[in-house]
Amino acid sequence: MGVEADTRATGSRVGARGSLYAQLVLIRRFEETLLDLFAAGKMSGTTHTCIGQEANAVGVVACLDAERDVVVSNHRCHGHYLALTDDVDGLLREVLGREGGVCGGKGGSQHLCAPNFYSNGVLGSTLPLAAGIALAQRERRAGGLATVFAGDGTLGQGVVYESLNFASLWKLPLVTVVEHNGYAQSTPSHLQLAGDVEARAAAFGIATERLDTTDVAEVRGAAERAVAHVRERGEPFFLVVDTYRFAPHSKGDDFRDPGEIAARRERDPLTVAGERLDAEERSAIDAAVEERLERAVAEALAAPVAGSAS
Amino acid sequence: MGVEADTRATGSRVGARGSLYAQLVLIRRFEETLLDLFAAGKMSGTTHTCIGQEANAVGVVACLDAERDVVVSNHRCHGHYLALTDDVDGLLREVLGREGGVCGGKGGSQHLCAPNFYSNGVLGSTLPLAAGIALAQRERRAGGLATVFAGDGTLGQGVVYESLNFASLWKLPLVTVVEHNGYAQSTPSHLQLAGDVEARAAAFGIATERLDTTDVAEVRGAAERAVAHVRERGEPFFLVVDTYRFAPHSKGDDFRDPGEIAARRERDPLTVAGERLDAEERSAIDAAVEERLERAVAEALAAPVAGSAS
Amino acid sequence: MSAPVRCVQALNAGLHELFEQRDDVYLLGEDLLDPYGGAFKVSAGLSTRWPDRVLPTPISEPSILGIAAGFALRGYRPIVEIMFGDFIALGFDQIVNGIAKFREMYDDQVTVPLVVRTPMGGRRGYGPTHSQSLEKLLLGVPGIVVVAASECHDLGGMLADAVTDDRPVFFVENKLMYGRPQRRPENGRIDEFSVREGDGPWPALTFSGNDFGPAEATLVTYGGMLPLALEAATQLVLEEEVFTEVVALARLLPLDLDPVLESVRRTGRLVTVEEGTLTAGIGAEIAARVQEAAWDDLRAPVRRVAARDGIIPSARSLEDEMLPGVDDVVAAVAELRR
Amino acid sequence: MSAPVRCVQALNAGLHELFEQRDDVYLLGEDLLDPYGGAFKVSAGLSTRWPDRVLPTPISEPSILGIAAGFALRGYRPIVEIMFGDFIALGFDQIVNGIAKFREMYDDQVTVPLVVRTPMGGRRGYGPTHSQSLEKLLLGVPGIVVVAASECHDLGGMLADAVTDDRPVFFVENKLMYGRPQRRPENGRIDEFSVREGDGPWPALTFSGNDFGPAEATLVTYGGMLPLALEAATQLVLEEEVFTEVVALARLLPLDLDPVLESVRRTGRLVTVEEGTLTAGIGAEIAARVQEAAWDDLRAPVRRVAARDGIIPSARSLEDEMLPGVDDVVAAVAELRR
Ligand SMILES: Cc1ncc(C[n+]2csc(CCOP(=O)(O)OP(=O)(O)O)c2C)c(N)n1
Ligand SMILES: Cc1ncc(C[n+]2csc(CCOP(=O)(O)OP(=O)(O)O)c2C)c(N)n1
Ligand SMILES: [Mg+2]
Ligand SMILES: [Mg+2]
Repeated sequence: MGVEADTRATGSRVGARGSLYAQLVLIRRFEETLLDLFAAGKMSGTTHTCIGQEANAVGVVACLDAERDVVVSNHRCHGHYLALTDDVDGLLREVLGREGGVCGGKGGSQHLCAPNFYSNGVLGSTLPLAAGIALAQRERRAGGLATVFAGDGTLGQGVVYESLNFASLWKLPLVTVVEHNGYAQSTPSHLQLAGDVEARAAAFGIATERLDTTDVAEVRGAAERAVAHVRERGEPFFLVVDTYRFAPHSKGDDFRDPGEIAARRERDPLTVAGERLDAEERSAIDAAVEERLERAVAEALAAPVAGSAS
Repeated sequence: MGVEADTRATGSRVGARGSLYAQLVLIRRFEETLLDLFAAGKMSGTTHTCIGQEANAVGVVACLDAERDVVVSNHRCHGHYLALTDDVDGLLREVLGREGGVCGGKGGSQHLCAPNFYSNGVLGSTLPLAAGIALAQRERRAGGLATVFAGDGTLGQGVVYESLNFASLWKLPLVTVVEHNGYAQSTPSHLQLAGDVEARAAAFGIATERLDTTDVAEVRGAAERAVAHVRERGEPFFLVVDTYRFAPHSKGDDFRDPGEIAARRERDPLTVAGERLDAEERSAIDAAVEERLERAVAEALAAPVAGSAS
Repeated sequence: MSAPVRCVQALNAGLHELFEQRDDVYLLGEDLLDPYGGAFKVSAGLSTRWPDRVLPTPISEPSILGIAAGFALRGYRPIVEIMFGDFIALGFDQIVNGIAKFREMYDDQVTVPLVVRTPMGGRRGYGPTHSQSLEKLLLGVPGIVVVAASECHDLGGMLADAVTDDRPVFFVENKLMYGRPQRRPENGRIDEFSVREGDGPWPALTFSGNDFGPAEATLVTYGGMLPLALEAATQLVLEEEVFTEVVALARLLPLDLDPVLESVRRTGRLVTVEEGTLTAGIGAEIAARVQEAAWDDLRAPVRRVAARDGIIPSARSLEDEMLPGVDDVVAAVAELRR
Repeated sequence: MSAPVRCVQALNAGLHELFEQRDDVYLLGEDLLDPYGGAFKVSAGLSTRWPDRVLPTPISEPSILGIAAGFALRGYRPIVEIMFGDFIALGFDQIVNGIAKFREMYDDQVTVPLVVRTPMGGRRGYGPTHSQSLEKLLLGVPGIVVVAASECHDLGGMLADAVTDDRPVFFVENKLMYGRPQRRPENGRIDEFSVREGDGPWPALTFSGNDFGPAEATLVTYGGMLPLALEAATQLVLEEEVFTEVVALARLLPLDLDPVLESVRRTGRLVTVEEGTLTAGIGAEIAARVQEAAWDDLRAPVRRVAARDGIIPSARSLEDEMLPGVDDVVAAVAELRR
C-alpha cells in the first residue's frame, strides 16, 4: 500500500482524462464489466451502476479543475470517480476487495475517497458535507468549489434543504447536480416528489437550470454556466439533469417497463457522442478501452485479497 | 389525579371559549403572571411567552373544531393551549410543578398534552408528528384536520420540508401556521432564512398565504380560508403570519432595539381587538380575567408540589 | 415433508396475518410496493392485498418515524420498515426525544403503539454504512422496547406481540437470517440441542447439548448471532468435550436476564456474544447486571465477544477479520476455564 | 485574593486563547453572536473579536454537524456548539455514519478534526427534552473521542487538547457546572481532598480524603456529577467514618480505566456514579471491564448509581426523585460493605 499512499498524497491519482467520448466508454465498459464479474461470482457486496447516465459525470466533471475543485458523490459514484480521477485500477481493486483498492478495500463500491473526491452511501447526508467543503473552499479563497451529485429520490431528505439554506445564506461555492432518473430504487418519482424540483432550490434564492438530455456536450454546456455562476458570483447553483439508467438499481431485479427502457436506450449517451466521431476514431477508442480494462481486470484478479499483505 | 385523568379522558378539558378579545386578554395576563411568578422566585425551569403574538393562537384556533381537530405546538405553546382548552388551572399547575398539572408536572411549560393537543420543545420534530396525526385524520374520514404552529427559525430544520413533501404527496389535512416574529431566540431572520418563506412551501405544491397583522379578526379570516381549503380539497395549507413578540425569548436578556419593540407595541393585538369593544364591556372582561387568574394562582400555589400526593 | 420455511417467509406470513386480523395495522417505508415488495422482500404481497394500508414513502427516515409516531398517537398501529438498520441513526431525534418520551412525558394520556422493523448485521460485503448492528444504541433509550428475531424463535408470534404491545417496539431483523430456514423446537429439541422456551411475549430460548446436564459455561446471544453461538457450542463439545448452555434472548430492552441467571447458576461462567462493536454493547449491560446479581455463582468474570471497535470494511477478507467468529467464542470459553 | 473563576469563564477564556493561537479554528452554532454570546455564554466575546470565524447558523443541527465535518475534512478545525446536549440526537446520522467513519473507512486518507461542545444534565427544571445526559449514546460509536469537563479539571487545557486532536472530539459540558467555581488542585489538594492527576490529554483525577490511606470503596464518575460524588465521599467520612477514593474521568471514549483499576486495587470495591439513565450507561461499560480486569481485587460486585430509566420530569420535585443523589451513592457504598 506504500505506493498507493504516495500517489494519493501527491494527488497524482488525478490522471490526464481522455476525450469526453473516451470517458463515457470507459465508465460504461467498466461498469458492464463489474456486472459480469458479479454474475461470474468473482465479486461480492453490492454495486450501483450509472449505465445510461454517464453523460452527467463526464459533462460536469469536464468543467471542474481537478486540482482545486471537489466532487462529493453518492451510492452511484463510479462514473463520478472515474471522470475525476481516471483511476481504473484503484476503483476496480476496491470493489473487488483486492490489494491496491483506493480505500484499501474498506470503503467498497459506495465509499470512495481520493484527493478532492468523497462518496458515501447514506442518501442526503452528503449534502451538508459538500456544503462544509464549499465553506472550506470559500475560506481558502483559491477559487475552488464543491460539486455534489444527488439523485431525485434523495430530495426526500430534509438535510438537502438545510444545506441549500446554508449555501444560499453563506454564499457557498457549491454546485448541486441532481441526476433525475425518474426512480428511486423501485419507486417512481411521482410517488416521492411533490411539486417542482427546481422550485425547491429557487425558494432558497438559488439559481437553477434544468435540462433533459443525454448529450454530454449539452451537459457540459449547462455545467459550464453553473460553474461560471459559482466562481464569478460566489453563490451556489442547482442543476437538474433529466436522465435514465438502463441497468437495474443495483444488481437485483428490475420491474420497469421494458418498453420504457428500450425507448430510453435510443438516447444512449454513447451513441449521441459516438455519432460525432468518425467510425475509425471511435473503434480505436473502444478498442483501447477494452484493452485497458482487460489488463486491469486480469491484474486485479491476480492481486491478493485486501489485508493479506499487511 | 383521578379527576384530572377523567376529565382528560372525556375531553371535558375543552371548555367553552370566551370572546376572541377575552381569550387574548386571558393569554396575555396568564403569561405576564408567569413572568411575575418567575421574578418572585415562585417558579423554576423555563418558559417562552407569546406576549404580542396572541392573535395567532386565538385567531387560528377559533376556526378549529376542538372536538375533532388537533393542534400541535412548540416551545411557545401556552397561547395555543389556552385557546384550545381554556385550561388555566391545568396549565398553571403544570408550569408551577404543582399537583393537578395537565401532565402531572412531567412535561412542564414546553411539553403539554390534552385531548387533541400535543406540544414538544424540540424544534421541527413536531412537523412530522403533525403530518402523522393528519394521516390519522385522513384515514378516520371524520373531516378532522391537524394544525401545527412553528416559528420562522424552525424553518431551518430539514424535517419541515420532508413533512411538506409528505403532506402534499399524501394529501394530508394539515394546516401549517408559521408565526414569523422575525427572530429565533437572539438571531434575526435574515441570518437564518434564505430566499422566500412562502415559496418554500409552494415548491412542494402546497397552497400558501402570508399576512402581516396582529388583528385577530384578520388572522381568523385567513385561517378560515386555510381550514376551508383543507376540509374541502383534502390538501394541506401553509399560512405565514408576520408578527412580533414583545417579551424576551424566554425569561432572559433581550438585546433587540427598544425602539423596534416600542414601534411594534403600537400594534398590540389587545389594543387592536379592544378598540372594537365599548369601554365598559372591555373593562368587565379585563376584570373577570384578573379575578379568574388571581384565584387560579392562589389555588395553584396552595396545592402540594407534584408527586407529593401520589 | 415440505420444503423448510425460510425466515423471510415466516416474517412475511406473520405480516400478512396481522394485516388480515386488524385493519388498524399499516406499513410505511421505502420501496414497499409489489412486485418489488421491499428491499429484502419481507413485505412482499402486502401492497397487492391491502393497497390502502401499505404506504410507500419518500426517502425521509426522520419523518417516516415521526409520521408513524403521530399516526400511532391517534390510535393506529403503524409498522415502519427501515431498509437498513444503519439508517435508524437518521431518526434518533424522533426516537429519543419523541417516540420514547411521549407516554411518560404526557403523564400516560397517550400511547405510541408503533413497530419499527429493520435488518441489522454484516457478512454480506455491504460496507461500513450498510452492515452495522446499531441496536446497541437503542438500549440506552428508556421508554422503548427492543426485540431481536432469531431463526429459532416464533417469528410470526414475535411480530404479533410487537404490534399488540402499546409501547413502541423496535423489531431487529438480520440480513443473513432472512435466507436461513426457520427452526422451531419440536418436542423440546432443535437438532442436537434440547431447548427450553420461556413464556410471555418474546421469550428467551435456552439450548443445552446434554439435556441440561453439567455444563461449564453459558453463552448469551440474540438474533443473527444465534447460529454462530450454537456452532461454537457444538465445536466445544466435539473438540474439547466441553458442554455449554446457549441462551438466545428475544427481548433486549427492557432486559430480562432471568434465563441467563438461571443458566449461570448451573454453569458458573458467562460469555456474551454479539455482532455489534464491543464498547457499550449489550454485553456490557449484561455483564454489569450478571456480575452483580450472580456474584456468588460466578466462578470467573463475564467475558464479552463482539466486533472490534471500528468500521465494518467492505472487503469480505477484512470484514471477516473484524466481526466476531466461532473461534472467538471458543477461545473465550477456553480462557474462562483456565 | 481575586474572585474565583467560574467554569463558564474558564471555558470562555480557553476558547478565546484558541482563537488567538490558531486561525484555522472556527465556531459554528446557534445564537453565538454578541451581545448574546451563546445560550450559556460560553462563547461570549468571540464574535466581536473574530467576526469572520464565528458563524451563526440556522436551526439545523444535522447539517451543522455535517458542515463542520466537511469543513474539517478540508483542514479546518471547527468547533460546533450544540445549544442543548439533547439535540445531538438530531445529528446522529452525521455522527455515526459520517464523522465517526470517514477516517477509517477512507483508509486514513483523511482526518476529521472537529470538536462538538454541548451542555448535558438536568436539575434546572428544563424538562424531558432539555435535561438529558445523552453522552451515553455516544459511547457505542467507534471512531470518536468523548470527553467530559468537570469543575476540577483544567477546562482550558481540555479544550485545547480537543482542538489539537486529529480525531472528532465530543466535549461534554454541564449546565450546573457553568456557574460553579473552577477548582484546580493546589499542591496536590482541593479542599479536604488530596488529588492525583494523570498526565497526557484529558487526565483523570483521583481524590482521597485521607491522603490515599486505607479506603473501602472507589467512586468513579465524571463531569457534572463530580461535586455530588465528592459530597458523598465527605458524608461517608463524617457520618460513617468510611473513607473512599473518587476517580473523576475526563475521557470517556476511548475509555482508559487504569486510574480506576489502580484505585480498586487499593479499595476492592467500586461504585459508578453518572447522571444519565441506568441501562446501557457508562457504568455498564465500566462494570463490564473492571469485573474482568480486577476480578481478583474485587471484594464485592461493581454497583451502579444512575438515573431511573425514564424521562426527566419538569417539576423539580419529580426531577429530584428520578435523578441520582448523594444519598444513593452513600447507600450503594453501604450495601457493598455489607
Ligand atoms: C438514508 C438512506 N436511505 C435509504 C437508502 C437505500 N437506497 C440506496 S439507493 C436508494 C434510491 C436512491 O434514489 P435516487 O436518489 O433517485 O438515486 P438513484 O439510485 O436513482 O441514482 C435507496 C432508497 C440509503 N442508501 N440511504
Ligand atoms: C432542535 C432544537 N434546537 C434548538 C432549540 C433551542 N431553541 C428553543 S426556541 C429557539 C428559537 C426558535 O425560533 P422560532 O422557531 O422562530 O420560534 P420563536 O421562538 O421565535 O417563537 C431555539 C433555537 C430547540 N428547542 N430545539
Ligand atoms: Mg433516481
Ligand atoms: Mg421566531
